[in-house]
Amino acid sequence: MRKRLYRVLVALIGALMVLMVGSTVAAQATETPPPDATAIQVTLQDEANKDAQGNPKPIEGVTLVVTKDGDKVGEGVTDAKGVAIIEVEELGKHVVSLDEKSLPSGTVLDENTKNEATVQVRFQGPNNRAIFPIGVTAGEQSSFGKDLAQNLRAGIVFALVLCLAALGFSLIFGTTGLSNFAHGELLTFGALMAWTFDQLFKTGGLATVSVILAGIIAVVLGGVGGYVQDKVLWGPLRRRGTGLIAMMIVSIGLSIFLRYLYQYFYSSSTRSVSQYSGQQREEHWYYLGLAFADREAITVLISIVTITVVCLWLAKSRMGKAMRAVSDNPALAASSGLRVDGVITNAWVIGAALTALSGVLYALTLQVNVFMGMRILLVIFAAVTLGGLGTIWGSLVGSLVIGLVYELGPLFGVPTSIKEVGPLLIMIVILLVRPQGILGRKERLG
Amino acid sequence: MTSTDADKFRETHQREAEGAVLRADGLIAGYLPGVNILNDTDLYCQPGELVGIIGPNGAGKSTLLKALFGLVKIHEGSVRLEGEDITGKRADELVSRGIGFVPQTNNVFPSLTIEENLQMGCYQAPKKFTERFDFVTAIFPALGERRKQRAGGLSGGERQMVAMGRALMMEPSVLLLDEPSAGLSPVMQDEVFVQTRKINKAGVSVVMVEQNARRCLQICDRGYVLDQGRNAYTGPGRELADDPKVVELYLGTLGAKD
Amino acid sequence: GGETASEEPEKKAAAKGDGTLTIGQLLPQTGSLAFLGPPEFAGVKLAIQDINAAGGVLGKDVVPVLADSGDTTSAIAPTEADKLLSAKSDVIIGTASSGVSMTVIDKIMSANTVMFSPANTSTEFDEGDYAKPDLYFRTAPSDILQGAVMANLLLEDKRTNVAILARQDAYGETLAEEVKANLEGAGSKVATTAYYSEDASSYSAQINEIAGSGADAVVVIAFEETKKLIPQLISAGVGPAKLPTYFVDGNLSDYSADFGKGELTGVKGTLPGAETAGDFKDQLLKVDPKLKDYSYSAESYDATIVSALAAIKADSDAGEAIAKEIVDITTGGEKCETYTDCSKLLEDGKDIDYDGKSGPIELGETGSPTAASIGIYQYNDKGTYAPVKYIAGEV
Amino acid sequence: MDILDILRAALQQALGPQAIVFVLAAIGLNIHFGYTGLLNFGQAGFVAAGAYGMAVTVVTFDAPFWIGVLMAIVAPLVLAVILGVPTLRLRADYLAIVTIAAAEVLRFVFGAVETKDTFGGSNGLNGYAKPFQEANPFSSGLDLGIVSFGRNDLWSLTVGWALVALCCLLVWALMRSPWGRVLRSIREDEDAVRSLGKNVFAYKMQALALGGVIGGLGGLFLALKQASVVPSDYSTLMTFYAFAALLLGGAGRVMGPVIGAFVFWFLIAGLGSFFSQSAGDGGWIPEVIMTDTQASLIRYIMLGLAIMLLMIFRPQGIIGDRREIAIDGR
Amino acid sequence: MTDQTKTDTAQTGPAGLVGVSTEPGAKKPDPILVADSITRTFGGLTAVDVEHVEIQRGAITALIGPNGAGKTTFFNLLTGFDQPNTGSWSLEGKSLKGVAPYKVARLGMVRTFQLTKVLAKLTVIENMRLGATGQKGERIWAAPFKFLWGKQEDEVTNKADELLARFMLDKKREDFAGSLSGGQRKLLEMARALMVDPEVVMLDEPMAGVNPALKQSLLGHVKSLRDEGRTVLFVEHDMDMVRDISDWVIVMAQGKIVAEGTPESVMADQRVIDAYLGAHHDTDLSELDEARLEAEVEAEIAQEEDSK
Ligand SMILES: Nc1ncnc2c1ncn2[C@@H]1O[C@H](COP(=O)(O)OP(=O)(O)OP(=O)(O)O)[C@@H](O)[C@H]1O
Ligand SMILES: Nc1ncnc2c1ncn2[C@@H]1O[C@H](COP(=O)(O)OP(=O)(O)OP(=O)(O)O)[C@@H](O)[C@H]1O
Ligand SMILES: CC(C)C[C@H](N)C(=O)O
Ligand SMILES: [Mg+2]
Ligand SMILES: [Mg+2]
Repeated sequence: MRKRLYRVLVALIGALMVLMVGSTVAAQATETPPPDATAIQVTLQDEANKDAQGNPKPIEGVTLVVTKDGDKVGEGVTDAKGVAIIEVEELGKHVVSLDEKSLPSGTVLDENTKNEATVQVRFQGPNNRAIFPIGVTAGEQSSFGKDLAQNLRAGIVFALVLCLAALGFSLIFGTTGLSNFAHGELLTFGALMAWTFDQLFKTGGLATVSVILAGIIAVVLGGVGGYVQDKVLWGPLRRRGTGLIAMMIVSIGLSIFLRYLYQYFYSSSTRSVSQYSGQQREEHWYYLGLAFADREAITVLISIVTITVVCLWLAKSRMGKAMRAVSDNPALAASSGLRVDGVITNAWVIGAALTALSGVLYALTLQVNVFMGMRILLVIFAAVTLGGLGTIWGSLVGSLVIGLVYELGPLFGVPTSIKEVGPLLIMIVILLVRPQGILGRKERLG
Repeated sequence: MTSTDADKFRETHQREAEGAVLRADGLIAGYLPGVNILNDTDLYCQPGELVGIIGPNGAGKSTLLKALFGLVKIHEGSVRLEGEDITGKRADELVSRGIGFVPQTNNVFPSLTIEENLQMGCYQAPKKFTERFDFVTAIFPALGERRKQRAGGLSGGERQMVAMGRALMMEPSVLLLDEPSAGLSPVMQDEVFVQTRKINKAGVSVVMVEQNARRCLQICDRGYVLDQGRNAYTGPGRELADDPKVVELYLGTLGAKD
Repeated sequence: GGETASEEPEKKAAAKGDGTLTIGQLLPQTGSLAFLGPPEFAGVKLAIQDINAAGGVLGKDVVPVLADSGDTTSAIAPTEADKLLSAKSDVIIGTASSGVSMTVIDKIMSANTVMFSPANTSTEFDEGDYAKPDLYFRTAPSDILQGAVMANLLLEDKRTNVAILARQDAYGETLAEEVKANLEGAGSKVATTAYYSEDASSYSAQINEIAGSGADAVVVIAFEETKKLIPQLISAGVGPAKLPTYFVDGNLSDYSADFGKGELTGVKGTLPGAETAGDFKDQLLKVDPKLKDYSYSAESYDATIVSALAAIKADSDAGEAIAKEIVDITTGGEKCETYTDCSKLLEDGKDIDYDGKSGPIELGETGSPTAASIGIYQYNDKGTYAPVKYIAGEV
Repeated sequence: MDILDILRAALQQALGPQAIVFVLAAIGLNIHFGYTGLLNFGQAGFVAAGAYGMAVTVVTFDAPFWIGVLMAIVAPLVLAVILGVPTLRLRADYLAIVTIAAAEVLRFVFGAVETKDTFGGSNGLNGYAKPFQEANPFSSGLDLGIVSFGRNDLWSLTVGWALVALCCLLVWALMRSPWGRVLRSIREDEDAVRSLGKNVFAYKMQALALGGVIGGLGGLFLALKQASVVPSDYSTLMTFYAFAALLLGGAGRVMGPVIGAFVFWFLIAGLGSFFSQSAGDGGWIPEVIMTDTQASLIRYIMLGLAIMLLMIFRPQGIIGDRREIAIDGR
Repeated sequence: MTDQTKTDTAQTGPAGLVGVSTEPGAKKPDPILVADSITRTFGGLTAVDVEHVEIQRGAITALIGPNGAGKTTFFNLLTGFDQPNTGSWSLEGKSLKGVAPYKVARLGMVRTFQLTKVLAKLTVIENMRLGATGQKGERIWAAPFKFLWGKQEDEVTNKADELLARFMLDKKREDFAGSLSGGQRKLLEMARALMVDPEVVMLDEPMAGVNPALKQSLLGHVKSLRDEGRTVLFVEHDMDMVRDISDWVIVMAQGKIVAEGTPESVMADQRVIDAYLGAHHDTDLSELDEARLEAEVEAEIAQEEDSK
């Protein structure tokens, strides 16, 4: 149906053209090709010369010659609308050349527009097009400085979100010595919960604060998840004296388990939360010369506050010291009267909540997908290791370095398609110079 | 030890252990299923008593202390604190009941500073920290001078001081010490023994394992000789130190004053 | 069957001509293309229903076996293919993603099983080793065509400086290259081509590259990542509202649940395949009432029917025998459009030319369509799309 | 529900070529991790080096097949040296991260558009396996009743299991020797070994190279039986699965990887077949609870669970030594 | 260095130490190990600052000093496990600067660790076998072929068994080293070092935690090492042992060498007594003034109650 309509339309246009072009035009052009005939269509217009409605001025009377394998197979002249339709017999490669002499005076092809275009004729109808841009002003290309600012902003946002997750990882690693390969799934959990509750709230009376509310619930649930995990799985394992390597494998198992469980219930599709995703960036004086979307600014703010609070708490509080003590030597910690299990549970709850928060914030920028955690896990590892395993400040520094290198790398020659290589290489290089990580310490010997 | 010996031993133990603050009866314990390290070991400590344990390497001395403190699985027998059964209780519960423990190895938190290590000692009573800290640094001035240093970088002897200091922080009513003098310089060793005696005089019951057997037996009220997980000899410290059998088998003649 | 190869008669005899035509389906249930799985599964299911309703193949009902092709990151396709092969599949309809197909094509072909993709559009399946007429076929046209249509569409809209954001795989790379080649040949420019890897954890660098390129349009060649890319493009000030945006078959989908509020208004997209006839849609909906997209459902239907007809013609359900007849079924001979008609003609010993739901399929030397229609679609403010026109062309 | 079918699917997979790749990768890991204590999380990188060593040589550089095979051994060796010289000084957990990063870097580089001319981009390379397929001495497949293998698979399997047997023999011979003792000592405490006058670095390098080459053989095998190399095959998931296989079987045991990989694939395929039979049309699980798609997922859920449970109840692995586990350094 | 090459027997071993000056850094007639101006700092702390020291060949030298004096660190530096900030040192005239620890060990200088380093998941006998040097089977190409190294392995095992018996570890032969008690680990560590047949044995507190009776019998073994012409350098806080077996004593304090001499002379040195040995080190603690102790305790208690 539609097809037919379209053909009628093309025929009408063709007829109109015949009327307008008149008899002065060369022979070939006067014969309007049948609408279904295979033809090359060229439209010429002067972009630099726009009328009141902003439509560029058509360029009329320009001669176009079509050749195939060097033989001329057709010729056309643009009409009042700047359009020329040149019928061709065969399919295949044709060259359309524009006769520059026939251009109206004052109109010239600029230096990077050739007067020849190659068209692979494949389609029925006048659907095989060529173009000769005239008077086109290229869109403004960004400068290095601007790129730097853009990528810096992306790096900062990414680094801070990463940092929350890395902090969570460090906290758990720091108290239990466990390299938790299921850490990515904790992050996914946060994002999924945020999405789920957002779905609940987004239509009700709470719609205006839907995502915020859902985010808060997700973080709380993340903490609860950490608690449950520790009580049900890791606690009993510790009590049976399971070794760290075995625990690490358990965590690999857990990550596979959780990832597919999520997928079982949420399928693998990417989902968006109901608010904030389409915000545009703006430059305000308080963004220090960078452009942030509001959600990004809030993300940065929340991250910085959370990170500061957690770090101070860990450095100063008794619980923070207790966590390090447990990590050093659980048996001795118990002998000192620490409730080792309690301390570890604490680490799990806070670590998991932090990671869930990271997931929520990550979801604001990159939507919700059951694999999001898995994909970022290696980056988290890199950040934590780079800073120095188990040191809290280290994971902070590590995340910043990794996040920035990740986004800035492409500016310095890393191909964007493999930009994840940048931070990994940097990490390798840094570890070679400082095998214990940026902030790690060498152990005493003997 | 013949079975009649064992019976006699058990009998005396039963009689004398009455009213002990800490007592273990017929402990059978070990690390791996099927391999017992302690084979029917008895021990008691009266309030305010200083009990020493000596014996060859691998006899099970450390295991015995760990068993008392709930760090080794006890297959049979019981541990009682002031008459109450504490077998299998968690370590932190025991700490809150007033038992302190200094392990033989791995006895500091390497990534914590000296001060934080000591803080861990009075984890359950943080208010007492300043007071106890002054007390401990008076005994080991080196610790006070280096309070901000990470324990991981300390020398062997310095670690031992931290470990001892940590136990002193908690003001326990029963103190279990596993070779507290190992690795310390002679003057520090003496200091440890004197201090232990002093703490003990102040009313703390102490059970200490020592390889510096002669010194240990000099200060303790009563000593046990442990061999292959069993009590081989027991008696007042001085008596044991002079017992020719004990000297021959466990003390050696090196350094003995004749 | 028809002309079985005479050099190795023994081996051929051992081929699994067990009498039952088993059609495996290696299509995405999970992964980044899962949203296009349902129409394809539905297409095959409908075809098998039609075939069996018309009496099956070689006197027996066609047996379907399902498997999940996942995506390239999950890398489950090879094991799933094994599952299909050990279930004695004679023809495997799949996979959808060209990248995934690359990981299983050799495995399936070396098992002497037909691999018939309804959706692979990468140009690589007509190149090098795969140029031979062997066991790989597809009903989707090569992106030589879609690339040209996209380029033409851009030219029609007077885009002279185009940015391309493409996924890095067999599909994204070749389609991007085709679009670029056609555009540049025809006189337009390509400002930049930014590739991203499927398992990237951030796209900012690519987005910034697009945003900073000064392009007057952007072509997004992506699968499900589109849902992540669009909000980021919007943030960067180059969202569909600011910068004309073009989609392709990999992301032309119903986004009403993801982007409402006019975020996609005016976005155009291309999708191989002729206009879906109304009753075909209804039939599909009967098979799977939850369908929202219809991409490649007709191609899946046709691939299944063609395989069944080839089996009839070969008088064997062995993969190799079927493969020999497939091209023939779609070219030269008496035209027919339904399975019932075609199978009757075949039984009468006639040479047929099957024209299916996806258009007048003509498979060429390399086992790919030589001509096809490509639809051009446009999004409305609800995040759903409707056709604008269809362009027929030759590869 | 057809129990026999499930068993068939499971066995087919557990004995099949896929399992062999993982057995070889896991044998390599066993040398690294099980014996020497090198936490190599980049085994996929070595496997990839083997596969690409072969494919690039033959396809990109047009060299004869046997040179390709040679390169499949040389490439992981070179990788081991490049990786080893700087990283073997690192602490175990740092080594893990560096190796995993190196493997990912390799995979990204192999798949990049920019290196397409050499490595074939994300489609990888193919068209090098002809000589291997032509060398197939079997004229028909093998049907053992419960499992059956096609002619091509049978050839792959013969070569593959022969390789596995050879590697196992080598590992067994090596690990009972003083050389193996040094490796195991390094696993426990490098400094102690150093103090006894052993060149720890050299031993670690030898172990890394040997394990890498065996992993590379896995890659070579994968490349040959699949007739194509694609970067996405060599993701970290491969390393994780190989590790899981190794620890399921028992690290530090000669037969650990073999048994582990067998069980691993048996589980995956068996569970997969069980649930795909149970769900969907004609299954006993109603569509509301489990759709076809979900049925294809549940085996991974179960697999995760199985790995966890096995590690919880047999932390030493199926044939590991309980006593060793009881001694924990920490 | 010339007088080193024309060593004459009278100068070697303990005999050569007679009459050597007791100044710190005194020259020895036949030094096997010489160190010059070695310093090592940790942050602001100078752990080792040794100007000059010589260790006499074939003698038993004890290194004593308060906790944290820098003894272990000095060991680490000499054996290449740690790098000094400045200084040079040599073994038999060969500079060891920058030489890797394993090479130092191969040159014949083997050390033990104060915090023991047993190979936990190897059996005791395997720990011992590892110590042996020059094993053919430790080369990768020879390793798969047992006939190449089987005989040597038996020899190594015999030697190991002898040592184990001596160190009272024979009952533990097949147990994992990780299951040994603290003292047993010390013993194993020492026994394993002896498997290397080293020219210079450096023991870091070998007897801490070893039962006195066993210690006594082991001292005999150490002496026999000297009688075989080997050099022993050990750190120890056990004065009985130092007095019993050492030919020469070097005292370190705060990183510096503060005194040297024969055991008798050093232990009589008032500075050493003050800083290290303590006033009561030869008295029986039970003879301490119990009354004084009690008074002190009571005073403290009273003070505490006041403050409440
Ligand atoms: N973690 C363990 N696992 C298995 N066996 C152990 C473990 N710890 C100690 N043993 C064994 O238990 C026995 C007693 O050890 P224990 O540490 O109690 O000895 P000890 O009397 O303290 O000796 P020492 O004086 O050398 O410290 C030893 O034979 C030792 O091998
Ligand atoms: N890695 C390190 N980091 C910081 N300080 C260190 C480190 N290693 C040693 N030190 C310091 O250097 C000093 C010397 O330590 P060393 O271990 O050499 O003493 P030592 O003489 O062996 O004492 P001990 O008799 O107690 O074993 C100590 O004060 C110690 O705290
Ligand atoms: C389903 C389609 C989007 C698949 C795509 N045409 C490809 O070849 O990868
Ligand atoms: Mg002990
Ligand atoms: Mg020391």
